[in-house]
Amino acid sequence: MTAGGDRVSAGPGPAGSIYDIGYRGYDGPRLGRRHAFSTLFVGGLRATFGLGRSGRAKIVPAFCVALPAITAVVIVALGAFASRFGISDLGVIPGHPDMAGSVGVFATILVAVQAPELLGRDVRYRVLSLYFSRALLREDYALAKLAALGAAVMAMLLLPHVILTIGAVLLTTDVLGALGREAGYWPAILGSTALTAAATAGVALAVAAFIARRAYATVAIFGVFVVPGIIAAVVITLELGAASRYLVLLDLGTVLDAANAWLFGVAPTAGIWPVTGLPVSLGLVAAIAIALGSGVILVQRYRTIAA
Amino acid sequence: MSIPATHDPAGPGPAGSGPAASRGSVIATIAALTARSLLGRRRSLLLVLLAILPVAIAFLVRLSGRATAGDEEVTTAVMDRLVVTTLVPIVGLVFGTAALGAELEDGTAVFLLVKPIGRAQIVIAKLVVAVGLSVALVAPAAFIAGAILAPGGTGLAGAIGAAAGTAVGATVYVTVFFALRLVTGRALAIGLVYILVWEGVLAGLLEGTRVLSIRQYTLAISAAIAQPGVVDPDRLDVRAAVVLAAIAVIVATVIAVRRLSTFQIGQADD
Amino acid sequence: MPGPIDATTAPLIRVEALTRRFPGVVALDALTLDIAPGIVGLVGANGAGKSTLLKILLGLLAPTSGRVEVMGYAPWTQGTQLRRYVGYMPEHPALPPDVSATEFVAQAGQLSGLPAKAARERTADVLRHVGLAEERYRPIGGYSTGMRQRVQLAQAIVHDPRLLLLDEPTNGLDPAGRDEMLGLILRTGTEFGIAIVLASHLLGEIEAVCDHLVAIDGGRLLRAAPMAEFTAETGILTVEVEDGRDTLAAGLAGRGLRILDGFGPADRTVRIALDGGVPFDVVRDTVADLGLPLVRVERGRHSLEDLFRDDLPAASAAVAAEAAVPATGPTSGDPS
Amino acid sequence: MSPRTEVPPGWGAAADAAAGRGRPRELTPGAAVELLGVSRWYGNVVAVNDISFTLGGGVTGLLGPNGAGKSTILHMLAGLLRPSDGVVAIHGTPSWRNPAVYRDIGLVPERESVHSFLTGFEFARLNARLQRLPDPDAAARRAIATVGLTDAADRAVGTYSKGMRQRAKIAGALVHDPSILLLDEPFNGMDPRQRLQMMELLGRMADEGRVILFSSHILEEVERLAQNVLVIVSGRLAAAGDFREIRRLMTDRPHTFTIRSSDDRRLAAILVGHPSVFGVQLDGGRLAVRTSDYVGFARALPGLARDGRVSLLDLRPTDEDLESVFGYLVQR
Repeated sequence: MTAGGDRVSAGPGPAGSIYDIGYRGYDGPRLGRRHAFSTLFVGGLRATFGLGRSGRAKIVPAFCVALPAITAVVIVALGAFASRFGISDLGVIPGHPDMAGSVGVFATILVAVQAPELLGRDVRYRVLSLYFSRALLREDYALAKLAALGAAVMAMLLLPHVILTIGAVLLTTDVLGALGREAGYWPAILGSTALTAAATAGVALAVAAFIARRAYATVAIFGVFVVPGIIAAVVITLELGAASRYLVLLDLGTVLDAANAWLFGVAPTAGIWPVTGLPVSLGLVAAIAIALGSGVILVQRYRTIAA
Repeated sequence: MSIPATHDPAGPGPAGSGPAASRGSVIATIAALTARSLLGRRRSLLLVLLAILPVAIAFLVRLSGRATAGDEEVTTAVMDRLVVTTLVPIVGLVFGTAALGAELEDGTAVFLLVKPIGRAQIVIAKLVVAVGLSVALVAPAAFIAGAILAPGGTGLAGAIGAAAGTAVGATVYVTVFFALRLVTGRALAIGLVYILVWEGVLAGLLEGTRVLSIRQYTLAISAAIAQPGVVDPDRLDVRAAVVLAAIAVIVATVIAVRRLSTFQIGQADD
Repeated sequence: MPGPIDATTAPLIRVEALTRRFPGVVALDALTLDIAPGIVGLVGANGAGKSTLLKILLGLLAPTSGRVEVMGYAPWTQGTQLRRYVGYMPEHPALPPDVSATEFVAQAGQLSGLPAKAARERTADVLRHVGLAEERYRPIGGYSTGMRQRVQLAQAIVHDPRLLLLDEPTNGLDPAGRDEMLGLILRTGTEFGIAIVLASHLLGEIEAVCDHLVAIDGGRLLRAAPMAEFTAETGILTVEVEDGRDTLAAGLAGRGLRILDGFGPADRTVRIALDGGVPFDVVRDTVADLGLPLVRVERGRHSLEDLFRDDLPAASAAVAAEAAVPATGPTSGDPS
Repeated sequence: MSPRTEVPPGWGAAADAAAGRGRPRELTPGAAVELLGVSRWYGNVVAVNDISFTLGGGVTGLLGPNGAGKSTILHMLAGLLRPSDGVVAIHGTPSWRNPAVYRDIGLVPERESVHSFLTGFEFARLNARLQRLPDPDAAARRAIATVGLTDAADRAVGTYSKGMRQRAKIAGALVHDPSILLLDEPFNGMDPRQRLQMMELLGRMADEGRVILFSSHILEEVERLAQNVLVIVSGRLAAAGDFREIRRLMTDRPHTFTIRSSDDRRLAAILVGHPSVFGVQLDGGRLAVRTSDYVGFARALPGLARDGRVSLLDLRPTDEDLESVFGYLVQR
């Protein structure tokens, strides 16, 4: 095959040449599992935010990302307004701990709608047989999807905190002082967002992995997030004996709230955790256990799922 | 495994003589098939769990001893929120849409349609089973939960009322959603929207919606039996409820039969 | 670490006493087999173990016992490394409807070890080779069955595999679509230089495309040999005339030829059992003398179907006749 | 393109074809299956476009590229789809919204349409009961035996292989001994042995006088089983009848013979002289001869070869098989 790469000389050389556009082999580098894992991870991340998909797929993710961010902006504006006019008694302007507590519901919505989208399609259209016949293991597929959804949720949860921090720093002239104060929160922020992301994404994917139809999967995921809470609430208000207190550990919302309380070192606010009188550290342990447990269930399911 | 050549050449024409089986046995056959297919599905078993939930909670409430007889707040919480608002419509939705919907989706409906039987018989057989299963699930659950929560004379009437109301409610839900599944492939989604939005949110705000809300029929009938004679302003009149429920069932059945007789392949099923 | 051995020397696939049991059924029973590079047909009855074998070769299923080696890799333990060099086309449609062919095949390439840039370049190339023009940018959901099969082939060769496993690639295609897909497979095997194992029920296709054949039944090897051995000439000469078959039969018998009773469309063909030499000229002259319209003179040929025909009574006469006569003839031209 | 080729004589529709379009035409009396001026459209997509044919006893192959309208025709015949125009008649009565017609029809749909929890026998008996047969059990056993599923009859259909599931569907469609059997892609997913058995089964049922219409993409099967074919191309009836007759009618298509002889070049020189030959090509050790007169050339060839002292080692008519006929019809 004559190399036509360089400048075609106008001299007596061959006036023209025909290049072989036939099938060419590939002798470049062939990467392994890690590359396959990162490809699936990036694909999953884009799918969670509906990038590269029809407009309709972007509605829910946009909604879940925008609202918490807007609340943060409002809070910063409120802070700015208060300091500008010297009004100090505006009541405690919500800070990071309150943000962590209230924004969790958006994580639930995002995972409930997107988890079935990430898994259901490949099962319903039997695309798994093409994925598993490639340079990856079945576990890699499940973990890549979990990592993608987890990362997406964590990013969504972090956004409002970043806005709050930027707001706090901009509001005062004493930039270094503000930075110092804000820095104090960030270990807890990172811990809380990571834990919430891992737990919600894990549970959602673990449920979606068993239900092919998207409509049923979303309803089931909402059920798993909501129903234990109702049951725990009813049982605990009826004080049916000491043992029943631990039922609250089934309700992810309350457990995460307790975990946040431990991380930020504040008293658990919403939910029925205070009623049970259990130590908040138990909430943290429970949250981690739920995240790990659901991850294991997801991986085990994809080890045996029919491709 | 070669084909035995001894197929007795009965030649074209009905196999053997004798009277054709009666219309009733055809309905029974379809009904048995539908029951077996509905109960075989994992989703239906989940409904059984959903039905047991109110009974379990009623039992827990009774165990805790906190709720005195007739304690309104807990009873309405369990009976209204769990049974009437959630259990009955969900059971009606799943059984109603799956009774024929399942076969439309996986193609098994075809061998039912290419038979010399009236489409009405298919509809009737399927409705009988779907309604039967739904009522068998919700009525006992309502009755037991009601009886546990409010023992004694008035309680019993309340329990019977709950059972009767939920039975009627389940029947109407199943029939309406059955017809809806034949009208559109997205019956499940539309059904969910009807339950959550129309009956859930709007009924509370707009008076008018109550007339077309199956939940109100249930509540009206239950209340009428539990406290005969007591007129409750924000409840439908029991006579109206019964008539409206009957109309709904009849209209839905007629629609279902007409839709099935003009059913064309590749149309309603998604 | 055993890299991909040079495809031309050692056998591509080596299987020794491979067994795979499922609860209640033995899918593969001590199968021993070597497959050399080329286009190899894999035939067998439903449930003979074909798809089980393919899954084991891909490393997606662990063998119960026995040894398997594909291009120097042990599929079950070195699956992810092996699969960078293997392309797989399942027999059922397996494409997501909401992505375009370009996007899906590029991702598939990366999942088989190609860096992102190489995957994008090779995707454009491969989609052109399988004949997808500008539709490649539309979502796959809108493709015809034929186009979908081409995308499934494209995703199997985008990463330039050394070995391609095809499971009934023309499933659901209409005649035109089947011819095109077979042409593509032939080009892939010959021009692109990729070894192919093709599992199919359509024996006509296998005869047209494959140069070797492996027949398995009940999980055991029935026969593995070059295609020529399966379609060798039989000891039967078929002569067909547009009309006047009976006079021809009588004429030929009169000239001392052994006539077999009709097997094909009885009204037009005469089948002559060849005892030693092939009486071409005798046939020609008889037909000329009788002035009959001669439309076919053809040496009978074994067909793959005979592998599956053993229990059908109608065929026994032909099979018996063939066995008796060695397949020789005065001018053994190329078995066209 | 040659002047409008008439539908081959002696085929049912021929009598009406000449009757011109507009005038309402009567159904052919006594025809088991008939389509008369049938069209079917979805919005502006015309799936079937003014097709008329009748079916007598025996096996007929329904052929056509994907999306040509084959399934639409089968579904209209089975009363599962309303014709947008024209009449689809079974024994003279329209099949749409007429459940009585199902006593004579057995349908084997392409989709998997058997409840997987039923056993083979239960499925057959279920069909027998819905057909209101007096003795469903006996009918079911007979149907199961006919398709050779006797020893698997008690296993759930969900555990069957694709070929066995196909035969279970056929048992269900046979249980009431219908005079008409409609099969949509019956050979799909069957291995060669099952296919051979299926062909023998359909052949035997046709010999019993039943009308069998089956659609298929595997032309090798159709060629060996179906005496007659109906070729549908984008909703239009492209050809009907014995495919050899159809090939003869393709006067615009030359007949080609492939010959291998002891001296190809000399034979070529001789043959070019014959009036019916208008093209000879020597390639790859084989002689391709194109002739306009199929029978005339065939009659002359042996004599010419003998006079030229050339031995005919291999002679084959190419483009005579169903695949070629189908290829030509699809391109027209």
